[in-house]
Amino acid sequence: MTDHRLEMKRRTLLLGSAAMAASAMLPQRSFAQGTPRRGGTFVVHYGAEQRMLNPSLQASTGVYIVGGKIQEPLVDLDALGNPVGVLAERWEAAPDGKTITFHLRRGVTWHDGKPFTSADVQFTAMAMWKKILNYGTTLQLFLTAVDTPDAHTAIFRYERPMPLNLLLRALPDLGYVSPKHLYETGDIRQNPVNLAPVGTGPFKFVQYERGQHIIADRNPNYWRPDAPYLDRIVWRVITDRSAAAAQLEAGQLHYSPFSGITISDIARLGRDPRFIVSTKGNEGNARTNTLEFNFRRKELSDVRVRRAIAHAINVPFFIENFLGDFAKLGTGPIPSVSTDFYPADNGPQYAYDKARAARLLDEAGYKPGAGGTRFAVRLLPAPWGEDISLWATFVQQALGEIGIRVEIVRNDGGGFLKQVYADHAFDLATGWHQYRNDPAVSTTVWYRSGQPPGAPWTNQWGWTDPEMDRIIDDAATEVDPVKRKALYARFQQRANSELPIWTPIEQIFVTTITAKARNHSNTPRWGSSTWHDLWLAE
Amino acid sequence: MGWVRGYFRSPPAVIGLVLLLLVVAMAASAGWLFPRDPLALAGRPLVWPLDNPRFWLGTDNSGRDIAAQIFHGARISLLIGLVATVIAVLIGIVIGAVAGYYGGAVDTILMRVTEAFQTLPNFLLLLVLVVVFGSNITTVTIAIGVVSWPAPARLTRAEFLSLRNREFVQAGRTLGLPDFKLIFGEILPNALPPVIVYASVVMAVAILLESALAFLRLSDPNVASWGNLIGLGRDVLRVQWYVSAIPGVAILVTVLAVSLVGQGLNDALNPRLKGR
Amino acid sequence: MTAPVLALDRLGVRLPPGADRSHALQDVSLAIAAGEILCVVGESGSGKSMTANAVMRLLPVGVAIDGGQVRFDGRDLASLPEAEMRRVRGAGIAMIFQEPMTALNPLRTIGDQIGEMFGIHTGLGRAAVHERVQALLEEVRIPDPVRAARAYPHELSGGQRQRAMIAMALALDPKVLIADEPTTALDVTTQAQILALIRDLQRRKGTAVLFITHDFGVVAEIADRVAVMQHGRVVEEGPAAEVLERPRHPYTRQLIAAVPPLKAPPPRPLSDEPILAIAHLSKTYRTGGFLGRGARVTHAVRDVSLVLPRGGTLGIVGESGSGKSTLARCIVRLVDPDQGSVRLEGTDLATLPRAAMRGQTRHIQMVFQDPFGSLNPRRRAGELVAQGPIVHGMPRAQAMARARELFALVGLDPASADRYPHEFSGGQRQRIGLARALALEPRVLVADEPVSALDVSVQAQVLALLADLRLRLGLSIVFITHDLRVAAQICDLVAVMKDGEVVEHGPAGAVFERPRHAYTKALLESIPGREFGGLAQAPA
Amino acid sequence: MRILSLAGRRLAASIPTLLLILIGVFLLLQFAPGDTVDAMMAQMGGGDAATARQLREFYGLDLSVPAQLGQYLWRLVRLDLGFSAIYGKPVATVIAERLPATILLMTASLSFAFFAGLVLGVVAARGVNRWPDTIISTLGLVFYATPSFWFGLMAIVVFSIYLQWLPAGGLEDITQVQTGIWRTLDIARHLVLPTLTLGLIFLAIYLRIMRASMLEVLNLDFVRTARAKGLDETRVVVRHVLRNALLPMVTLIGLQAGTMLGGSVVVESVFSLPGLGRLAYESVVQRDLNTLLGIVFVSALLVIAVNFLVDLLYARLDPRITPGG
Repeated sequence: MTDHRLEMKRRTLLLGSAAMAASAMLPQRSFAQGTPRRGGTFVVHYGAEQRMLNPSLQASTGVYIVGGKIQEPLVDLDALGNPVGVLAERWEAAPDGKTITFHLRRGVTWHDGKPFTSADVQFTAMAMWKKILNYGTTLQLFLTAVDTPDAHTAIFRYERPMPLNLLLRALPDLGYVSPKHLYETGDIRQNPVNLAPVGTGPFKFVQYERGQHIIADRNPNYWRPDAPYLDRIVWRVITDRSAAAAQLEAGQLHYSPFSGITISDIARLGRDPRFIVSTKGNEGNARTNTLEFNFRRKELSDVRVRRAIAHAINVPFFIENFLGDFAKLGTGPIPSVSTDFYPADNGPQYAYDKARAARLLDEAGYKPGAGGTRFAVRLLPAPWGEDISLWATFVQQALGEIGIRVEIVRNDGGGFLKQVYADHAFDLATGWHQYRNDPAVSTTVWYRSGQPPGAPWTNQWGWTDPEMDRIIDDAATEVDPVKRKALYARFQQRANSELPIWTPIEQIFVTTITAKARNHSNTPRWGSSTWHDLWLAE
Repeated sequence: MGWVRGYFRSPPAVIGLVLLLLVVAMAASAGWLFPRDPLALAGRPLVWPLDNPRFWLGTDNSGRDIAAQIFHGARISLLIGLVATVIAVLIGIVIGAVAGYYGGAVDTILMRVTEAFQTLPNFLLLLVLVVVFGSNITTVTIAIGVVSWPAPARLTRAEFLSLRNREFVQAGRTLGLPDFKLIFGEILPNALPPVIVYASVVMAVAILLESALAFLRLSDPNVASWGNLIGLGRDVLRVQWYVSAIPGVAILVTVLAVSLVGQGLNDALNPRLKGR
Repeated sequence: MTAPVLALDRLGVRLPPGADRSHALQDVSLAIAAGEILCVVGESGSGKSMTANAVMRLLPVGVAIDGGQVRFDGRDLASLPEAEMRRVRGAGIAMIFQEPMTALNPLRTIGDQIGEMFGIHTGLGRAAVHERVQALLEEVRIPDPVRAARAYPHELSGGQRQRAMIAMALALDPKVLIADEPTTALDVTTQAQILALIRDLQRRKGTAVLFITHDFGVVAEIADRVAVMQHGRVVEEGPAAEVLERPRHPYTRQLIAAVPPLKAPPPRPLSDEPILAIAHLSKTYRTGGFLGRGARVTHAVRDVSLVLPRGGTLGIVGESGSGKSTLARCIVRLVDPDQGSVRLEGTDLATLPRAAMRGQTRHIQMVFQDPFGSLNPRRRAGELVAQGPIVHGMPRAQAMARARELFALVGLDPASADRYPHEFSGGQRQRIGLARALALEPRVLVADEPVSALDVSVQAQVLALLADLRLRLGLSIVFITHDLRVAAQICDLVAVMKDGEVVEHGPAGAVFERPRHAYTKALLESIPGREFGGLAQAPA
Repeated sequence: MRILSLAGRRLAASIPTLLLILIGVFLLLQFAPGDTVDAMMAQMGGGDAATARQLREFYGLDLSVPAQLGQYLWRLVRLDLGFSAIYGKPVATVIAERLPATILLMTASLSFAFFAGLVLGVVAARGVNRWPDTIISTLGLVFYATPSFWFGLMAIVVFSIYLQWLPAGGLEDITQVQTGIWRTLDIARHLVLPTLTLGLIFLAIYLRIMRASMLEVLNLDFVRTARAKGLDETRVVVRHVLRNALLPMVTLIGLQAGTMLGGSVVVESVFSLPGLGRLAYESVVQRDLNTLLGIVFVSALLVIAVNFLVDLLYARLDPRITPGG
C-alpha cells in the first residue's frame, strides 16, 4: 500500500469549486414574518474580551459584536449588500472624486441626550479614523479636512481622488461616529468611555463586568420609530468553545457569532431543530486561509517550488472532510462573495496533482535526498481559529508525502505577529486574510511592496513586484468603477500566477442562533449591525 | 533484599507494576505495530472506534490513527515523565543536600529560593517558561523539570537535617573524612530511598503537567503526545468524546501505575507505616 | 504468703510466623500477693515486658495468648471478653511505662489526662474529678500541684512526668500496679526518689506491684520476691535476699556476676607524665532568639581543667545535662570550644584550624554510645574499620588486611568483615566501633557511654575487652558514663560534673569511699542496692 | 499581641522571597517573543507601524530593561501595581474584580479536599490492610491520576448537558437579577463542579497523608497508655490520636496553597470562571507584564497569608510550639 488509501465512502470528490450559494441555501426557516413581540433579553456568546468597545477606534469583529449595537456608522449595507444611509441620509461626490458631501440625519441624539451634529463626524474622522483606527489610517491617508457648513452637512476633502464606491463599501466597517463632547479632552486611547461606549444606536450601555458579562438596555429615544423590540442584550464572556456549545444547548445562550463554536458542534447543532446554523448574514466578513512564503528562503523564492507546494495539497479533500459545509475552494485574494470585484477569469488555479508537484521540484533542482527528504521548512500557524491548526497539520502531512519535512512551530498571538511580520523568522506561515468588501481596504496591502516591518497582515514576504505595485496604486485612485474592476481582475490573475501567498480556501463566518429569533441575518454584516429590528418569538 | 518480598506481598503494588509494564510494552512495541508516522494522515477524520476495521480506536479530527498515537504517545509521555523527574530530583538532591548539610546562612538562602518557587504557582511559572523558550518537546520537558524541584529539595533537606547529627556521621568526621565524602559517601546513600520513592509522585505530576500544557495548546505539535490528543479532542468533545476520553484513560492508567509502584516501594521500605 | 491477688498459671504467648522464635512466653507461672513487690528481671528479649502486656491483654498485632491462665479477682483474664477486660484495665490493674517523655499525650494537660481515668470508670462530676486529681498530685508529692495540673507534658521534667503517670495509675486504687522499667530512662537521683515513692505508696495502699527491670541494683533496692526470666521462661523464683545471695540457676549466677560492684578495685600505678591536659575549657550554646535578643543561653561546659596521665583512664561521671558529652565532643573537636586549651603531647587541639585538625584526628579517636546509630548501615563492617586508614593514605588492600587483624583483636570472627552492620548484635557492633577507633592507632581513646545501651552480661564482656586492650596497647582513655558502678570498676581517676562544672575529681577509690562534695555524696546515696554487687573478683 | 509579632516576622521573612519572584518573572518575560503591542494588534486584527510605535512609547516599552525594572520596583514600593495594558485600568482594580471568584474557588476546594481527605484517611487507617483501606487508597490514586481538565470537561458533559442538574460554567446566572440568599445559592450551584474538579487531586494527597499520619501516631507510646487506661478504640482515636495526626495535615495546607492557584488556571478556563488563574494565563498571552506581576504579587501575599494562618492554627493545636520558635 504505497499511498494511503483515502476513504471516499460518503461523498464523491468535488473537483470543481463548490458554489458558495449552494451550500448557503440550507432549509429555509422563518426569517422574518409575524407581528414583532416586544421585550425579552437576547444573550450573546462573547468569545474574546477586547481592550476597548468603541468601533471608531478599533475595527474588529470582536468590537462590532458589542459596539455595533451602541454606536452607528454613517453608512451600512442593506439586505442586497448595497450602501444604505444610517447617520447620513444622502450623499454626493464631485466628479474629480476629491470632495464627497454627506447630508446627516436630523433629530438624532446621543445616549446622554446631547444632539448628534456634523462636528461629531468631523472630530471622529480627523482624530480617530485618520490617526488611530486600524485600516482607517490607510483608507483616509489622503483626507485633508472635513468642512461643516451647517450642523447637518459634512464635506470630506481629499488630496487625491477617493472612488465613491470604495468609501461607501468601507464606511460600514470604518465609519462609526463617536461623541465629540466626550472625547475632545485628554488622551483618546485612555478615555474610560472606550469601555463604556456612548452612541446613537438602539441600545444603551449599562454595565461591563470584566471576565463575566456586558449588558446594554433598550434606548427609549432611538431615532427609528418604535425600535428596537428587545429590552436588553447580554454578552456572556465564554472563552472555551465547547463550554459555549454546552451553554447554547442548556438554553443559557441564544446566539454564537463568527464561528464561535467548534466545527463539529456547528455540524451537530445544524441538525438540531432548536437552532439555525448558516453563513447567511456574514457575507460582509469573508476570509481566505493563507499559505505565506518567505522569499528569504532560497527554495521558496523559486516560483516552481511555490506552485509545486500548491499542487501537492489535496484541498477539496481537506475542505470536504475537515471543514464541513461552510468552506469552499479559494480562487484568489478576492473572494467570490465580492459581487462587485470578483473577476470572470481568476488566472492560474492549482488542482491536486502530486506527480506534477514532484516534477516541478525536480525541475527546480531539489531532488529527494536521504530518507526521501528534499528540504525542511518551519511552518508558523496563527494561534486563533480551529481551521488554521487543522490546515497546518494537513499541510505538514501532505508536504511530507512529497519529501518536504515540515516542522510546526506554535506561538501565542503576540509571538506569532512578532516572529512572522516583524522578525521574518518563518519559512511558511498560515492564518486568515480578511476581505472587507473592497480590495483596497485590507487585501492589496498583502501584495503592495514597501510595507514597514512590524505591520501585521501586510507584504512581509521579501517580495517586490513593480508590475503588481503599479496595478494596485492605479486601482486605488481609479474613480471609474468599470476600469477599477478591470484593474482588480489583473491584480487577481497576477497574484495567482506569482503566488507570493496562496489562498486555497475561502470561508465565511458561521452564525449559530436560536430558531426563536426573528429579523436576524438580514444584511451581509448582520453580526456587526445594530439589530434594531431583531425580536424573539415565544 | 527483604523489601522485595515485602513489595510483592501487597496487591495494589503488584497491580501497579503490571500496569506499568503494560505501558512500557506499548511504548516498546509502538514502532513495530504502527511503523508509519503516527501523525501522518491515515484516513477520514473523526471515525468512531471499531467503526472501521483499520482503526480499532478510530481517528482524531486531523484524520490520524488514534491507536498509533496512543502507542507512540506512551513512549513520549514516559520519556517526558522520566527526564523531567530526573532533572527535578537531581536539582532537588543537590540543593537539599547542601542546605541540609551546611545549614546556617547557606540553608536560609537556599530555602528562600525554594520558598520563592513554591509560593509562585508552579503551573504559572511553567506557562511563562514555555511561552518564553518555545514549546518544542525538549524545552517543555526541561521546564517541567525546573518547575518541580522544590518538593524533592525539601524532602532531601529534611533527610539530611536528621542524618547530619547521627553518630555514624560524627564518627566519619572524627576519622578525618572531608565534607564531600561525608555528604556523598555517608549521608546520601541513607537519604536516597525516600527521595527515590517520592520520584514516582514527581513523575506522575510531570505527565499531568504536560497534558495540561497541551490542553492550552502550548505543547509541541510535532510530537504524538497524549496531551496533544486530548487538546485536539477538546474541540469535538460533545460528539466524538472518545478522542479526548481514550488518551485521558491512557494518562490515568500510567499515572495510576506509577503512583501504585511508588506507594508499594514506600510501604516495602518502611514496613512500620503499614501498621504492622 | 497471703492469697495471691494476681496469678499466672503456665501462661504461653505465640509469636507470628517469621519471628526469631516460636513463643514469646512458655509455661510462665507467677503469683503476687497484696502489699508485695515482685521484681521480674531479665535481659532484653527475655519476655519480661511481654508478660506485662499479656496480663493487660495489650499484645501487638499477630501476637496472642495460646495457653495458660491469668487469674485475677476470681476470673481468668486470658479468656475475658474485650468489654469486660476494658473495665479491669486502669481500675483493677494499672500500668506505668518506661519512656516518660513519650508516655503522655503531648497535646493535652496533665490534669486532663489524669481526670480521664475517672471519666472512664466513674460517674464523678467535673468538680469532684478536679479535686481528686489535686489530691492525687499531692499524694505523689509533685511540686506545685495546681500549676502541674494545668501544665502540658513538655513543661515538666522526666521525674515529674513519671510522678504524674503514677498518680494516673493509682487514681482508682487498683489492686495491682504493673511497672514496666519505670526508672530506666531517669537520672540516678530522680530514680531513687521514684523508687521510694512507689515503695511508700505500695505500703500505704497495699497494692501488689509487678516491677519489671533489667537492673539488679533496683531489684536489690525494692524487691520482696524476684523472678528471673530467660528466652520466655522463668528460670528461678524466690524471696529477694535468697535469689540475690544464693542464686541456684547458672544463668542467674552469671547475670549477678556481671553486675560491677560499687567498691573500686585497688588503684593501679599511674605514670605522672600527662598525655592529655585540658585547661579552662568552656562552651556555651545560644539557641533561638531573633537577631541576638531574647536568645536562650546554656553554659554546657564552664572552665573545666583536667589531666589524663599516660596509660591511665580518666572517668567523667554526671547526670544527663551535666555537660560530660559536650566536654568529650570538645576534646575531639566535633564541637569547637569557646575558650580553653586541649593539649595532646604538646600540640593544642582546641585552637587548630579545621584543615590542620583533620591531620591531627588520627591521634585521638572516639567510641560512641548507640550500637545501631554509630555504624553506617549501608557499608560492610570491614570497610567501616578500614575507612580511617584509607583516608589517611593507606592503600586499600593493606587497610582491609589491617581491619581483619583488628576484628580478631576485638574478639570478632575476621571472616564476618564483609557482613552488613544489621547482621551483628549490639555487643558485636560496639566491638566494631572499637576496632574502627583503634585502626588509626590513636594515643588517646575517648569513649562516650560505650556500654550504656548494652545488656549487663554483654556490658561486662565489653568492659573486660577494654581493660585487656588498655594493658596490651598502653591506651589512655577518657571514659564518659552516668553509671557509677561501671566508673568504679574501669576508671583510675574520676571527675564528677554538675551543670557544666567539675565539682570533684581524684582517684576512683578515694572519690567513691570518701566523697567530699555534697553533690557526689547525694549521687552515691541514690545508687539503688549500694551494698549489692558482684560475687567474683572484679576484672583487674 | 504575640500574633502581631508573629505576623510581622513572617511578613518580614517573606519580603526577600517576594522580591526574588517578581524580579525573576520580570526578567524572564523580557525574553518572550513579541510584546503587549504585538498581542494587542493580533487581537485588533490590524494596525500599522506608526500606531505601534506610539503605543510602545505610551506603555513605556521603549525604555531599557533595567530602566523598566527600576520604574516598576519604585512604583511597587509605593504599593502602586501600575496600569494594565489589556484592561486599560489600574492593575489593582482588575485584580480586585477577579479576586473574589478565585478566593471562593480556593476556599471551597481546599475545605472540601481537607475534610473529605481527613474522614477518608481515618476510615482507611482504622481498617488498614482490609477492604476499606484498599478501596479508599486506590480510589484516592485514581482521583490523583485524573487530569483535572479532562474530569472537568466530562463532568460538564454528564452533569450540565445530559442531566441538566448544574450550570455548565460562569460564576452566576445574570439573566435574572437576584439578591441575598438566592444569589449565594446560585453562585454555590455554579461552583459545585469547579470545586469538585480542582479539589479532587488535593483530596487524594490529603487522604494519603492522613492515612500515613494516623498509622504513625497509632504506634506511639501515649496511645498504649490510653489503651492501658481502659479506653475503647474509638475513644482512643477521637480523644488522643486524631489531634496529633492532624499536625502534618495542617502544615500541608501551607505548602499546597501555591500549587492550588496553579491548578485554577486550567479549571477556570474550562468552567469560564472570572478568576486570577485565567487572568494570569491571559496576561501571559497578552504580554501584559504589569497585570502578570500584580497577580504574582497578590498570589504570593495569598500564599503567605495562608501560611500565616497555618502557623496560627499549628500553634493553637500544638502547645510545644512557642511563637518565638
